[in-house]
Amino acid sequence: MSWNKNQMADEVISLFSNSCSVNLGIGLPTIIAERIPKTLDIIIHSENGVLGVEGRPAKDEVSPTLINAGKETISIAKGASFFDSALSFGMIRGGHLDFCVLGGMEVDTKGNLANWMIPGKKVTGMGGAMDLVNGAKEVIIMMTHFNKAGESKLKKLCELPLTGLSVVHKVVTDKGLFTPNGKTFDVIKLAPGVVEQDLKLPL
Amino acid sequence: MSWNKNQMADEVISLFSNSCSVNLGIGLPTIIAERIPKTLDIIIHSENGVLGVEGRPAKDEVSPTLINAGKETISIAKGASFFDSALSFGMIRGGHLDFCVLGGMEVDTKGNLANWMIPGKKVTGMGGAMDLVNGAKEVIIMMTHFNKAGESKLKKLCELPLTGLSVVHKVVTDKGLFTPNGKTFDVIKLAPGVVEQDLKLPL
Amino acid sequence: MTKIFKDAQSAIFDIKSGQTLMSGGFGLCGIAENCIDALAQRKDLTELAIISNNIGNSGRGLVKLLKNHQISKAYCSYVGGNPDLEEQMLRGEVEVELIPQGTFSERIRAAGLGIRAFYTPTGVGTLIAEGKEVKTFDRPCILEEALHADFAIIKAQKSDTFGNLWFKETARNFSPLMAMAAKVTIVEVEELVELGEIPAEDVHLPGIFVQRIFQGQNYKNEIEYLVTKDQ
Amino acid sequence: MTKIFKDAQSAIFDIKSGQTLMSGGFGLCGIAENCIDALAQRKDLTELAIISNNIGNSGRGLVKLLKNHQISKAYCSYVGGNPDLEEQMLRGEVEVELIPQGTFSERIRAAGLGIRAFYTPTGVGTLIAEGKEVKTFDRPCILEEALHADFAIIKAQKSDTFGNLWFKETARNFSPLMAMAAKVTIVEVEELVELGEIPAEDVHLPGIFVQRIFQGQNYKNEIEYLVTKDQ
Repeated sequence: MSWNKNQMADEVISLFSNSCSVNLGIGLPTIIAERIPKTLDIIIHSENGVLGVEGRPAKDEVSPTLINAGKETISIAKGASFFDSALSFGMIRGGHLDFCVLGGMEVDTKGNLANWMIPGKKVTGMGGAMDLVNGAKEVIIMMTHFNKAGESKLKKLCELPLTGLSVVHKVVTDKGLFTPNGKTFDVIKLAPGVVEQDLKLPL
Repeated sequence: MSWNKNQMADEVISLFSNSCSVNLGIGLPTIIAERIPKTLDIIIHSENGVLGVEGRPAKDEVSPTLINAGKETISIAKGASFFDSALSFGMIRGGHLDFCVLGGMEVDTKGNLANWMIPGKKVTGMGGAMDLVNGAKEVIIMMTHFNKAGESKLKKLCELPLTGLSVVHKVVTDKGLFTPNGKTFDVIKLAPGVVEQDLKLPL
Repeated sequence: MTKIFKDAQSAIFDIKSGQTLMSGGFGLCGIAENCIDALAQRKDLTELAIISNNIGNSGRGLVKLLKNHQISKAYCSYVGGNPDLEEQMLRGEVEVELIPQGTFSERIRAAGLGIRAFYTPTGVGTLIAEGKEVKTFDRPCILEEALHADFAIIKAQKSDTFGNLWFKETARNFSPLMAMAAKVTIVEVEELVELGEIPAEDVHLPGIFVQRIFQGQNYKNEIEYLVTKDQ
Repeated sequence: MTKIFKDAQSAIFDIKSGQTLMSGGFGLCGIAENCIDALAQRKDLTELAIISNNIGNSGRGLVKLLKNHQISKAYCSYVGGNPDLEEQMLRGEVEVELIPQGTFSERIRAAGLGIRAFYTPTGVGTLIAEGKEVKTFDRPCILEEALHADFAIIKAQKSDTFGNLWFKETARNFSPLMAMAAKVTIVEVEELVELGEIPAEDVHLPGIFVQRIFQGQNYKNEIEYLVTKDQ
C-alpha cells in the first residue's frame, strides 16, 4: 500500500501551520494548492512574482499574464500582490517564507537534495530551487519513494549534482514521512500497510 | 568682480545638455532648479525618492510628504515618479544620472572632493554625497572660491577628510569655471574682471 | 491570525532596552509619529540602537528619544540640522556611525532580502573604507555588510489588514526597506483599508514583511522648510 | 528628445551580431513579442548572447532565434520545456550558463544599480559554486557578479512618453531589472499613454532607465498551460 498523490499532498499540508506562507514547486507539489483547506489561511507565493495565489480561474476570467511558476493560469486571492523577480527571490532568500515544497530526484541522510540534472542524460536547470532550499524556513521534499529502476531516492549520500547542501527538513513520499538525521532517516509516519524494512532506508 | 549666486547657477546650467538628468545637492546648488529654462527639458532627481522635480508648489498645493533632499516642499512635473531609497541610490550608483551638482569645502588638483566634515569642529555627515560623486556621469562642484579666512578652496591636495577620490569633473566658483588636471586646475572661464593670478591656484 | 493592534503603545509592547530599531522617514517626512511618541513615553527603554537616516531633525521626531537619553547608538547618513544629536555625539553620549545614504539604503535592503554583503564604489578612498575589504572590478570597491534590526517602526499612507502598504509621494524613502530588514515590523497607517482595496500591482510593500499594524492618529505631518512659489 | 520609435524593426536598428541581449518575460508571460519577431527577421544577426530566464518555451518566443541559429550563448535558469535549447546545448551549438533564478535576478539588478558583486548562500556546495569566492557570514556564501547587457528588449502593459512603465499581473518578472541593467533598453507597449497618466506612486519602472519605446501590435499573449476551475 502507498499514499496516492492527493494523500501525499494532505500529508504535506498537515505539516503547515495556520497563516503560514508557502512556495510550491512545479511537478508533484502543484496539487497541494488545490487541497489546502480555506480555514488554514495559508498564503501561497509563486516565485515568478505573486503572493496570494488562490487557485484556478473560471474559464471567462483567464488572463495570459496571470500565471504561476509552472506557467499555468491561476487566480489570486484578495490581498494579493505582484512584484518583480528580484523582490520575489529576496522574499525567499531573506527567510520570509515559512515553507517550500519541492520535488526531488534524491535526498540523502545529510539533508542534501538533488533535483536539477542527470549528467549526460537530462538537464532541466535549477530554476528557483537552489534559492528556495537555501531561503525558506522549512524545506519539504515531496517525491515518489522509488525511482523507475526500483531504487530508493532516499540515499546515504546523493550521487547526482546537488541542488542544496544540508537543506532538507522533511521528506514526504508515497511510503511515509521522513526526516534526515545525519546517519539515516527518522521514520515519522508510514503509509498504511507499509513495512519499514521494505523501504531500503540507508543504514 | 565675481559672479553672484544666480550667475554661478547659470554657469552650471550652461554645462548641461538638453534632456539630461540632474541631481542637485543641498545648499548653493538648490537655486539651480529655479533657473533652468523649460526649453532644456531637464529631469531633476532628488535622492529622497523622486524623479521629475518641477519647482515650488503654490501655497494651497503644499504637501508635507512632497519634499526634496533639502527637506523643502516641492512640486513635480507630469511624468514624475516616486520610489524607495534603494532604487533612488541605485539610479545614482548605476550611472543613470548625467550630472550631479554639489557644494564643496575643498576640491583638489586630483579631482578629490571634501565636503562632509571638519575634524573636531563640524560634522554634518555625507548624506548622499559619497554615492553621488561615485555614480553620476559628471560631477560639478559649485562653491565660493575662497573660505572665510580668505584661503582658496581649490587646493593642491585636500586636507579635510575626503568625500570622493578623483571624482570631480568641473568646479564653478564665484570667480570662474575650472577643471582639475592632476597638477593644477585648467581655467575654462573667468568671471568678468577676475585676474587669474589673484586666484592663488595651486602650482 | 490578526496583525491589527489597538494603538502604538500596544504594538511596541515587547521592545526591550538595548535592542536595535529601524525608523523610517527622511527628515520628518514619513516618520512613524505615533510609535516615536509611544517610545518616548516608555522612559524605561534605554540603550536603544537606532537606524534612521536623520535620527529626527530640528528638535522633532526621534529627537524626543535623544532628549530622554534613550539612544546610545545611532546609524545614520546625515546629522546636519540635528543639533541635539551633534551635541550628544560630541559629548560621547551617543555613538554615531555615519553611513553614505546609498550604502545605508542598500545595506538595509540586503538584510531584508538575504544578501549578506555587496561591493560598492561608494566611499573608496575615504574614512568610510577603513578596515573594509577592497576588491577591484571596473574600479576599486569596498565590501559592505547587511544591516539588520530587531524592530522597524514605519508609517504608511495605506495598509490593508494583511499589511500590504502604499506610500504617498516621497514618504516612501527607507520605510519599505526597513520593513524587509527587521525581525518585527510595526506599521502605523493613515488609512487602514480592506483586503483588495490596494490594487495588487500597486502594492509598494507586500504584507509578508509586516507583523503588526495599527490605525495611527493625530498626525502632525510637519513640514521642515516650507517653500512656495508665491514667496 | 523623443524616445518614441515607429516599430520594432526601427527600434532594434543598431543591434549587432555578437552583442548581449536581455529579454524579459517568464516563459511566454510578458515577452517582447514584436522585438523577438523583428530580431528573427534580421537573420544577419548572429552569435547573439541572450540573457533570459527561459530562452523561449515550447517552440515559441526566443525559440524563433534558436531555430535560426542566431544564438551562440544563453544565460538562463531553466531549460525544461524548451527542447530546442536542450538539443542545441547538447550538440554544443549554444553554450548555456545555468544560473539559479534568484541569483540571476539579483545579478541583473546589481548591474543596473551599480552593485559590482554580492554574497549569497544560494548555490553553496553545488556546481554553481565552482571557482567562486566563498566567505562565511552567518553561513557560507559565494560571490556573484553583476550581469550586464548591451540591449534589453522588454514589454510593458503601459508606458508614457518618458518611458515610465506599468506592468500587469505577473508580466513584470525580470523586465524592470533588465531595463536597469542594459545600456540601451527598448520597450514595446500595449498602451502608449500621455505623461501623467500613470500616477507617480504607481510607476513600476522610472523612465530614466528606458531609451526607446514603441507601440506594439498584433499581440498573441499566448498561454502555455491553460488550467481552469471548470476542468
